[in-house]
Amino acid sequence: MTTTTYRQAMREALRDALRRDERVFLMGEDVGRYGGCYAVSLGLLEEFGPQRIIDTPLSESAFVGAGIGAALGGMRPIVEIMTVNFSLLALDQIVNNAATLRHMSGGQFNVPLVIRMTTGAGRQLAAQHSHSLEGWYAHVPGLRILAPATVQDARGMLWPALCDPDPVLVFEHGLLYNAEGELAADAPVVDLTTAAVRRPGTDVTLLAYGGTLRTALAAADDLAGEGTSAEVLDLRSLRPLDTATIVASVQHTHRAVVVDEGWRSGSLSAEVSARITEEAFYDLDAPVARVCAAEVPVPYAKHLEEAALPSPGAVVEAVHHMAA
Amino acid sequence: MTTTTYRQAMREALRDALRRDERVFLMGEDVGRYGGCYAVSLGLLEEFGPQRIIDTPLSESAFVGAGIGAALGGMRPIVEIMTVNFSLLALDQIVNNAATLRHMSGGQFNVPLVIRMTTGAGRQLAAQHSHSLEGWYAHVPGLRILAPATVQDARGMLWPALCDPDPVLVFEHGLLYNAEGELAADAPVVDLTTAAVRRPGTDVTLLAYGGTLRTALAAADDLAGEGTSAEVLDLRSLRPLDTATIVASVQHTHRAVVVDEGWRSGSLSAEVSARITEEAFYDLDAPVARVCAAEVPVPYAKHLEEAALPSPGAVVEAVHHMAA
Amino acid sequence: MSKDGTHDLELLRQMLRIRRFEERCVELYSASAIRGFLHLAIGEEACAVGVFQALGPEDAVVSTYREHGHALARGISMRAVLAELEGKVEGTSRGRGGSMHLFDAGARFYGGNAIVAGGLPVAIGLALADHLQGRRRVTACLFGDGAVAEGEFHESMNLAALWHLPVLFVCENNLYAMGTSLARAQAETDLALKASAYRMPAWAADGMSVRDVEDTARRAADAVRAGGGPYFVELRTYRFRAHSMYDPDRYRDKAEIERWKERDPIPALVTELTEAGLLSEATWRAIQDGVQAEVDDATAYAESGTLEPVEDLTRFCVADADADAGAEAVAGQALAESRVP
Amino acid sequence: MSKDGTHDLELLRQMLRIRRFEERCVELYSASAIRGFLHLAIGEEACAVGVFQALGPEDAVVSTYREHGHALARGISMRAVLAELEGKVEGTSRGRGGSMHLFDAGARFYGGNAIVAGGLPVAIGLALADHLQGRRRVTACLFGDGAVAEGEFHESMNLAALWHLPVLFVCENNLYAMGTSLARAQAETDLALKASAYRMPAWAADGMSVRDVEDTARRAADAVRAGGGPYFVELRTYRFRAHSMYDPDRYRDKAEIERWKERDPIPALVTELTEAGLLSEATWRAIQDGVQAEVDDATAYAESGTLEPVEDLTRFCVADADADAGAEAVAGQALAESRVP
Ligand SMILES: Cc1ncc(C[n+]2csc(CCOP(=O)(O)OP(=O)(O)O)c2C)c(N)n1
Ligand SMILES: Cc1ncc(C[n+]2csc(CCOP(=O)(O)OP(=O)(O)O)c2C)c(N)n1
Ligand SMILES: [Mg+2]
Ligand SMILES: [Mg+2]
Repeated sequence: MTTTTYRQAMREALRDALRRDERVFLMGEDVGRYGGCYAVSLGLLEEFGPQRIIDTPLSESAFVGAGIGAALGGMRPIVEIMTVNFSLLALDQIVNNAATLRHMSGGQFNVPLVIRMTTGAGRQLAAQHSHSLEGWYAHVPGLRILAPATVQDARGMLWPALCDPDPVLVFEHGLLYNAEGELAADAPVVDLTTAAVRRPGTDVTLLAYGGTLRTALAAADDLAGEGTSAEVLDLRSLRPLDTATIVASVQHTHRAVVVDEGWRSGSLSAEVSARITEEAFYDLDAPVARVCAAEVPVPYAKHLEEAALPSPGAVVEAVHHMAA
Repeated sequence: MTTTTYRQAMREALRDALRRDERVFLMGEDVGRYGGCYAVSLGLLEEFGPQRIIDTPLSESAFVGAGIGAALGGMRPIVEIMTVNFSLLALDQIVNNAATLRHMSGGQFNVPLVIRMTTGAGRQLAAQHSHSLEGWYAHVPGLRILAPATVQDARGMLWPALCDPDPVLVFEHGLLYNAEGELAADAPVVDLTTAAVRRPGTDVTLLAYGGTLRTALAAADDLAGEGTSAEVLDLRSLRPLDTATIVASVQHTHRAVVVDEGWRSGSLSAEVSARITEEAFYDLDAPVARVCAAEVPVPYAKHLEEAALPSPGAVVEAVHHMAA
Repeated sequence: MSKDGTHDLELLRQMLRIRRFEERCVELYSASAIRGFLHLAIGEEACAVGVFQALGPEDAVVSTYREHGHALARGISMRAVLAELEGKVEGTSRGRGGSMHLFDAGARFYGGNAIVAGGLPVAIGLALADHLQGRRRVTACLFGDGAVAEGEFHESMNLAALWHLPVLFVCENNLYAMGTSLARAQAETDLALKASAYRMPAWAADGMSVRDVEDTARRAADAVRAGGGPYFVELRTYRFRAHSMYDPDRYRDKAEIERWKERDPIPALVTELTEAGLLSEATWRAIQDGVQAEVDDATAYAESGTLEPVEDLTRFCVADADADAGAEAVAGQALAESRVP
Repeated sequence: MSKDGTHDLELLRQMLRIRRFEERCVELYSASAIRGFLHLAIGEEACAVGVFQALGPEDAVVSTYREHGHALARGISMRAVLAELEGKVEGTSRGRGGSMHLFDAGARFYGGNAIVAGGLPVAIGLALADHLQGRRRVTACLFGDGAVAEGEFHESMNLAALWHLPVLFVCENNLYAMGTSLARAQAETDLALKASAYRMPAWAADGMSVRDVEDTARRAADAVRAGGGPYFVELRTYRFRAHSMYDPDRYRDKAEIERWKERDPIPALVTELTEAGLLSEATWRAIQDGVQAEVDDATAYAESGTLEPVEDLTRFCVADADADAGAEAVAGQALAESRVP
């Protein structure tokens, strides 16, 4: 076991993949000379050279599309988009090409592409750099959507993602890069299909992913202090959702709160809530609650940004509200 | 009362707006010389000239952004995007600019822009022309999202949309253009904020919008034949949702089925389901059910396309399933 | 012109195949056997046939929604193309794609893309894969004049030139994007000149002359294959019919259409070959009969094709038949044993 | 050079205001009074100051995230800019925008856009509005060299030229987009040449000479205002500091930075004016003191500013304070009486 950061774990995963398979390459804005916008790929250009670590011009649509084409051409590209807000410029390629090519070709072609991007708020980057749109991507058939929330998942999800014959999007919450955790040298590859119980409990299930896992864990701590035992579930895979694990937990606790940094209306939390209702309605002691971002573009000022985002306090309050 | 088509009603609404306010202009691909991809704007170029009916090159991002700029510059632009799939190319402008400018400027600027686009399947146009992504837009604070499903709404929603000081997106289901309905000469302007009860009923609420309203109405007919009285609610405004009307109906019928042409996971139906659960949990006799599109890109072959879309039969089945 | 005319006769035959095939499509559309959007390239056959002479089987192709001619000229079976248009399992995409989405792995034909300019970034990627692997192959990317206005055109042209990628850009300039003429879409209507601003060689050819197209495409493809980086070819052509079966064609002058029809590439080549003594009446009849037989055969084949069972609806979305569950199997279990090294 | 040097002294003073302001920002960032991304234009002051000489109050401005200098040169109060950077209600955007989103309706300053090239389409629209209304105003659109690779650049340039719109495109080419040098981003590194392929006049100026920038910008803005259609100006400049406060600046040579610093526009103008006898030591001192006082005043002002109450969080999302309910009032009730005519 060594202590490492989420950033280092992700970098190690990249390094490992680049070493294992010569078809793997990393492409994106400033992944090379600059060292990566969030320093994830720092040092990789020096180690693997410009054929494997490819700096692109500011052309999100073209380089994401080029990732699709390179995957069709036998490579295993990892494309980095700096921030999910910018991924809107490449959405046509992701939705209309990457997600549909297998189907439109009647199964002749597939797109083994991994796209990584930063998501989320908390760093006062304001309305064009702070949104959490991974829920949108989780709507699209043909894509697999992952949200590593721990150092272990940051390290262990990339390789199986690369082994997936279909496109996989990996969302990395910007606040996590400096988070620390323990990593075993022989840590197992992470199963991409299951949600993880991060803290067992009996009275209520808190469902979170990515950046909100920490919020949920903090809330569980606070609740424990009050004598309420909260189970914390990390969704991890946003598409497909691991409905079985979700339902099993709720059947056991009878109450659920979904914690999501997306704007409440139409966020992934709505899907999680709807599924729980559909599959475990008669097990519920109270309606599924949601704690989400306020429905406003994320403001710059720190106090407003904080107020806009889900907090442990709001989660605790939602639990109180249910109990009442 | 005269019988008119949805297409004509929309054209009349455009003509009326162009006549009423000289700041209004229509801009988009082939809206002029060609007469509109779906012939909605046929004849308008001849009537209003090329300063009011502006054909654009294939540049979705630039001409949608130009609509934003023109709105900032004091105009009242109506921008047409041929199909929601193509709107992905303009999503950066819509989400990062149109929806955020008022907020980012601390209320100094606002964007009185209307964007119209076709949505939905049913015409064998396959995976890149058939999707229903309006649910995505309904996620974004700062936007108002409308889905006129009737001739009356096609005629009556555009003017209040143009009067809204903020951006409004209007989704027109492609299968509706030829639909006929009665229109009074003095038809009232449509209130943009309320859902409409299209058919009163007592046993179950069917919630639909746009293209699925007809599906829900057909299902209600079938259910009536079986002695089940279904209330059909047309959401009309997808953002903000009229939660009060939705909840009132469910409190009265105790059961609800949401009918949505979006892919099930993460569609607008999830939000509607979650809200009903949150606000009317103890009134529900059964979990809210959803009838949505199959989770696959829309296939070309007619029988597969039909199978992929919500049908009256599937709605009836969902109701049966609840009753059991 | 080849000495005995064999090659020229084959060019003629290929153009005729496309023409007759698309004429049959019109009939089948009227009979409702084909539905959705149907875009015909009647009048533009010299482009498809000329360009594909320059490509080998190892090369890749990325096309648009107006791609029947490209598919046929590339050697994809007419049977499979027509079966696709009729939504049958025997079609190139099992009936899931339709007219706008023809695919063929064997022919390295990567669609069939119905988002204008959406294929260009994909072509860049295919070429990048070859470039990174040191393979000497060409990726031909075909698109219309309308695509030139899209941002994806710009980004892709720059990437290709900057990275010196083996892409052959082929712009079929038929002067219209739906109802919008080039002059109402582009500040710079000389598209080859425009393309040369990306620092790549760019030439225009007469898209109504199959021989001019072939010569230009060969020169371009050879340069790309030799490692010269990307190349842009503009083919000046015209579609004789409306944009799609839905288009009432109100936006252009009938006289303009008639003037272009005088340059129809098929009769032009017939006359030329006849005058050169390379095409007898009998040969011409035999070619026509052969093509007619192929079209009839394809029609029968498509008609007798099968429909995919509705239970298979969600197949081909991700790996494995059973949609989500399938992908789980692939991504989860197959690697469950492996360790992070 | 004006005869008495008044204008030149004002240019100097404006550049110094920007320089000292941004130096203060660095201090405040270290003190955590400013957070988020902070992009400084130290070294590029001649661009902002030169360009804004050419614009009148009726003209519009669309800028980027590196826009402190633009805002100050446009005449927006330093107090409001700094208050914005500190997230205060007194800021240009009530603290909701921060450094990357400065706005000022009075100055027709439309942001402050943090999506590279995202402002260009908006500028097209502002110019279109003027064009349609027959108003003789210029919309100046500023962006970096990195933006030139984006599709939105291409689409916007074409629209402006095609429609003959009154847009003044100003590309501040500082040779880098974050860590990516122009040569590694563009096949054609002569950006003025590239722009001219859109059929609009395009000229490069020395972005380190405020006078050259002013002359070029005036010529361009005058041509645009006179109805000549769009105009592209490339300003060759350099940022002396890192891309943002987060950037360790690993990708360029220290020697390169030093070489460019020798062309620092502020000392260059000081020397020139001094040598011409237009700037005395005393005047220079007075200018510096004045600027220092303004910066100190702005600092105090920003520091004593107020924070927006948290209860108002969802304001300014749509019309009216009360978010959704407010918009309902506007769109629904206000028009409820009216009839479709
Ligand atoms: C991004 C996008 N916008 C709009 C359309 C609708 N559309 C389909 S074809 C077409 C015209 C394209 O013209 P061009 O590129 O010249 O090709 P041509 O049809 O002439 O072969 C348009 C506007 C589309 N398919 N994709
Ligand atoms: C669409 C988009 N992609 C990426 C980024 C991240 N980013 C911010 S600034 C920048 C570099 C832009 O360079 P340039 O246009 O030359 O302007 P400069 O910073 O040099 O002033 C990048 C890549 C962004 N903000 N928007
Ligand atoms: Mg064309
Ligand atoms: Mg730059």
